[in-house]
Amino acid sequence: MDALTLHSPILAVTIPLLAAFITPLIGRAGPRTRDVFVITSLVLLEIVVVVLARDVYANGIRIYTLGALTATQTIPEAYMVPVRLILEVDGLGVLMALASSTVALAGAIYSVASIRPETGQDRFYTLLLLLTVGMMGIQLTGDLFNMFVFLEILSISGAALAAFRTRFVDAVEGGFKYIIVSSVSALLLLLAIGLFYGQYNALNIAAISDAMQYTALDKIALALLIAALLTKCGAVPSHWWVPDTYTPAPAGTSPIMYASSLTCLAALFRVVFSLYGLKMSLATVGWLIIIAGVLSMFIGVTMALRQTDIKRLMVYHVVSQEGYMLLGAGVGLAVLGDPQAVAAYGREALAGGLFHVINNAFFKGLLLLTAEALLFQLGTRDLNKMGGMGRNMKWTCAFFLIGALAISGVPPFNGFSSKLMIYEASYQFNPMLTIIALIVSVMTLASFTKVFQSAFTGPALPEYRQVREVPLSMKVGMGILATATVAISLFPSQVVNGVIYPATDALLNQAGYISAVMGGG
Amino acid sequence: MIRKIGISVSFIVMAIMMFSFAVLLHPFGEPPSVMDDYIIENTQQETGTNNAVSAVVFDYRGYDTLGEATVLFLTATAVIMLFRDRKKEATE
Amino acid sequence: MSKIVRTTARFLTPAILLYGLYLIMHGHVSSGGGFQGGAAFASSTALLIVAFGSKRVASYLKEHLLVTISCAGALMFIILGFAGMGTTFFYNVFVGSPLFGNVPAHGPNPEDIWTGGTVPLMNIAVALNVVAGLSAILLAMAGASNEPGEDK
Amino acid sequence: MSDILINMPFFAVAALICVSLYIMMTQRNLIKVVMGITLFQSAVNLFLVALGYRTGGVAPAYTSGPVHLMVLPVPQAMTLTSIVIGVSTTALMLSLIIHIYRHTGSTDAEKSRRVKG
Repeated sequence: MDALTLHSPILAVTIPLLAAFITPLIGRAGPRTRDVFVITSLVLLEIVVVVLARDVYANGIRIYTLGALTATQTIPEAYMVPVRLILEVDGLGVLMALASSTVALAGAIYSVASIRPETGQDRFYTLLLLLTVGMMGIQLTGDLFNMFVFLEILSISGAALAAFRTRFVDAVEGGFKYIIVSSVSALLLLLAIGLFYGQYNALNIAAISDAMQYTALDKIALALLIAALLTKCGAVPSHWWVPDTYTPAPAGTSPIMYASSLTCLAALFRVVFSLYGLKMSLATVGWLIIIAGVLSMFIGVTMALRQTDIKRLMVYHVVSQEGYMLLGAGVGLAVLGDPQAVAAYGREALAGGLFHVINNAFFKGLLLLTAEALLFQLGTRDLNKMGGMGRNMKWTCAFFLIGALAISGVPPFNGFSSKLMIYEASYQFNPMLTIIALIVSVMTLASFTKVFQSAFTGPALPEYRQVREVPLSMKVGMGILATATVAISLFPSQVVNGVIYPATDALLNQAGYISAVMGGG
Repeated sequence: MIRKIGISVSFIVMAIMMFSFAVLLHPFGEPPSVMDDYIIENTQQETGTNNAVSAVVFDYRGYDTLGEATVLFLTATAVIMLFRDRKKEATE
Repeated sequence: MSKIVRTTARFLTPAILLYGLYLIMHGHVSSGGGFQGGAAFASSTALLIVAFGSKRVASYLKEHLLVTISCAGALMFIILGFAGMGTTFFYNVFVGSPLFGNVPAHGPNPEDIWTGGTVPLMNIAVALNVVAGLSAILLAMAGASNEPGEDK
Repeated sequence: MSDILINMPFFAVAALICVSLYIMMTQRNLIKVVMGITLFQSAVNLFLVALGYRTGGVAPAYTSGPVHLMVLPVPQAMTLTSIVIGVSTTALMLSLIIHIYRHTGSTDAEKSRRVKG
């Protein structure tokens, strides 16, 4: 194994980290140099993640023990538990890392032009890189305490970025809300980690899972973990912070912050499937997640229909789309104990949920960027004040159409493929769920039709007659995400078989996850 | 009203959970220690460090500490960023 | 602040700095370490801000200087991690080398400071990061909240 | 009964967490909410340190003196990390409150449009 492949799990975290430490210094050499440096480092990150992904898809779970004599020596010689910190990269981690590094690259390129009017750009790029570090760290780690540390990196950089435009009061308030919510949920997570440590004297996910007895303490820890991570990803009982935080977030960071929410969702999947898995009462937890999903779907979309602020409308769809992912995963979890049901529809439901996560990372990110492009050129997010931008901003209009058709589940776009998988699987589980999901889908389409009509069609309003298309870097940023969306739409079966099912199987195969660290499997 | 009920219910649930873990945990002063015994035993040979806490912080779990140092760096960056405009006014 | 506070601060600051230095340099042998020592170091900044006001302290501790030190500390830390890349990231390469390489005897031993491999170096790196980072936070917040209307 | 008395530190943790949750849920002043979160952080730190205590143990560092039973080192390292992270989040929260105060002239959540909720 060559050195790059061997060290790729840690390089995927340390490359953006190193770049973040250098950015304040290199910022003194001028904005142009700094932009090139930031984008180069994110391209390097993308390359490393692709190398890592190829290896994981070829050879299965990758283990990287930090500070040991060899990367695969998880347990010290003649001992029985892991002592050092271990990175464990499986299909799910790689899938999320691929999506989030692509989104981070697109967001950074988009920011080059969109952040130009602002001051404090060096700090902005440092925070953007650290947000990427937080996402990569959570996805690639195999250690619960390490997950907490990177969750805090993600939260603090996210809050600071949300409050970046300090001249607006809602930006500051959104950042404040986010940091309060994240620090409380991170503390709940830490409390759960303490409960595991007190019982099993371990911090590694696989080691805890191996020793898990599902005692009353583990049930308390499970409740704390689910509460913390559902809050962090903005599902319904605690969705109230999402619109306030994401709406004022500056241009290029909105899709990255959205990807960070999806990262927390992936961490939740990791906890319920790999950490607890077969050892817990599956039906109860599965139904809990399904109910959270259905509520998120429905409440998110009804709130979205009432909005006139274009970005706030799209952010409410964030909540609603997260409902689909939770629904898919919840159905998969509820039947996990029954191998026949898993083969019949459980695996497909979970795969649909994960596919929807990836699709959303791209098309939802694209939509958030188009909303920011309208704000950048028109100076307003109010739908009632827009009109006829389809002629002046052709590229933005086309990108918006791609994103809107995909999110509403119109065939042949990728949103349709993933929703179809969720519909089919949930129909076999409980037809009521499918009906609700279909209704929500129709409402989503209605809501985006409204946006399209008021923002893009009709004659251009007189005050916006001389509005031009957005600068090149913003078009490139949106173009990356649009290309990814279209590519997935064109080859859905290849994508599902190539990357989604490996991630699904990694989640379903709890014994494999444990034996990769503990050996003897 | 609904808000108040929700808050009280979640508070009561949390309080019950907190006090029940205090009852259920191992007796204070007798924790399981399979991982930590290894560290105490081997810190001197493996890391050359007399202080086991330093060995954990910088060697066994050094990656966490890298994250921790990053958090401080990040906060310094964030706080400077938040107060950037005022500073400009002052100097100009 | 009154003259008593300022005089006390003048006398206390060197003592705080010395104690912080001790905590940093002895972190791998006895209790202490980079974070603790760095925090003690930065507490002298807090004392100076209270005694002399944030403007005067800020004129000595320039923001770009603090940012540079903070970056340097963080970079030193991550580079020490990369130094172990011959085996794995964060491998303690300096154990057994001429640089802080002595290995203490098992059990009780005369507390040799030339031990620990990368640990004492990482202590210094973290201390740089913490001192500069905390001082920058303190100065930025004190400059913003203190003396309202002064710099408007 | 004696078991419960032995676990007194864990009860202190539980009581502290309940107090901090009560503060966070009822107070409208943003600075008081931050104080509640700080109290929560302290409670969790106390919990971690208490988890690692061994009866009669000393600090986990070898000295020139005789070797005693040592307490567990990992919770101390975790607490160190958690304290540093707590300081950082508190600093960021207070900075944001300064900004909210500048915009709205108040640190009351009722007066600030979006913060309540």
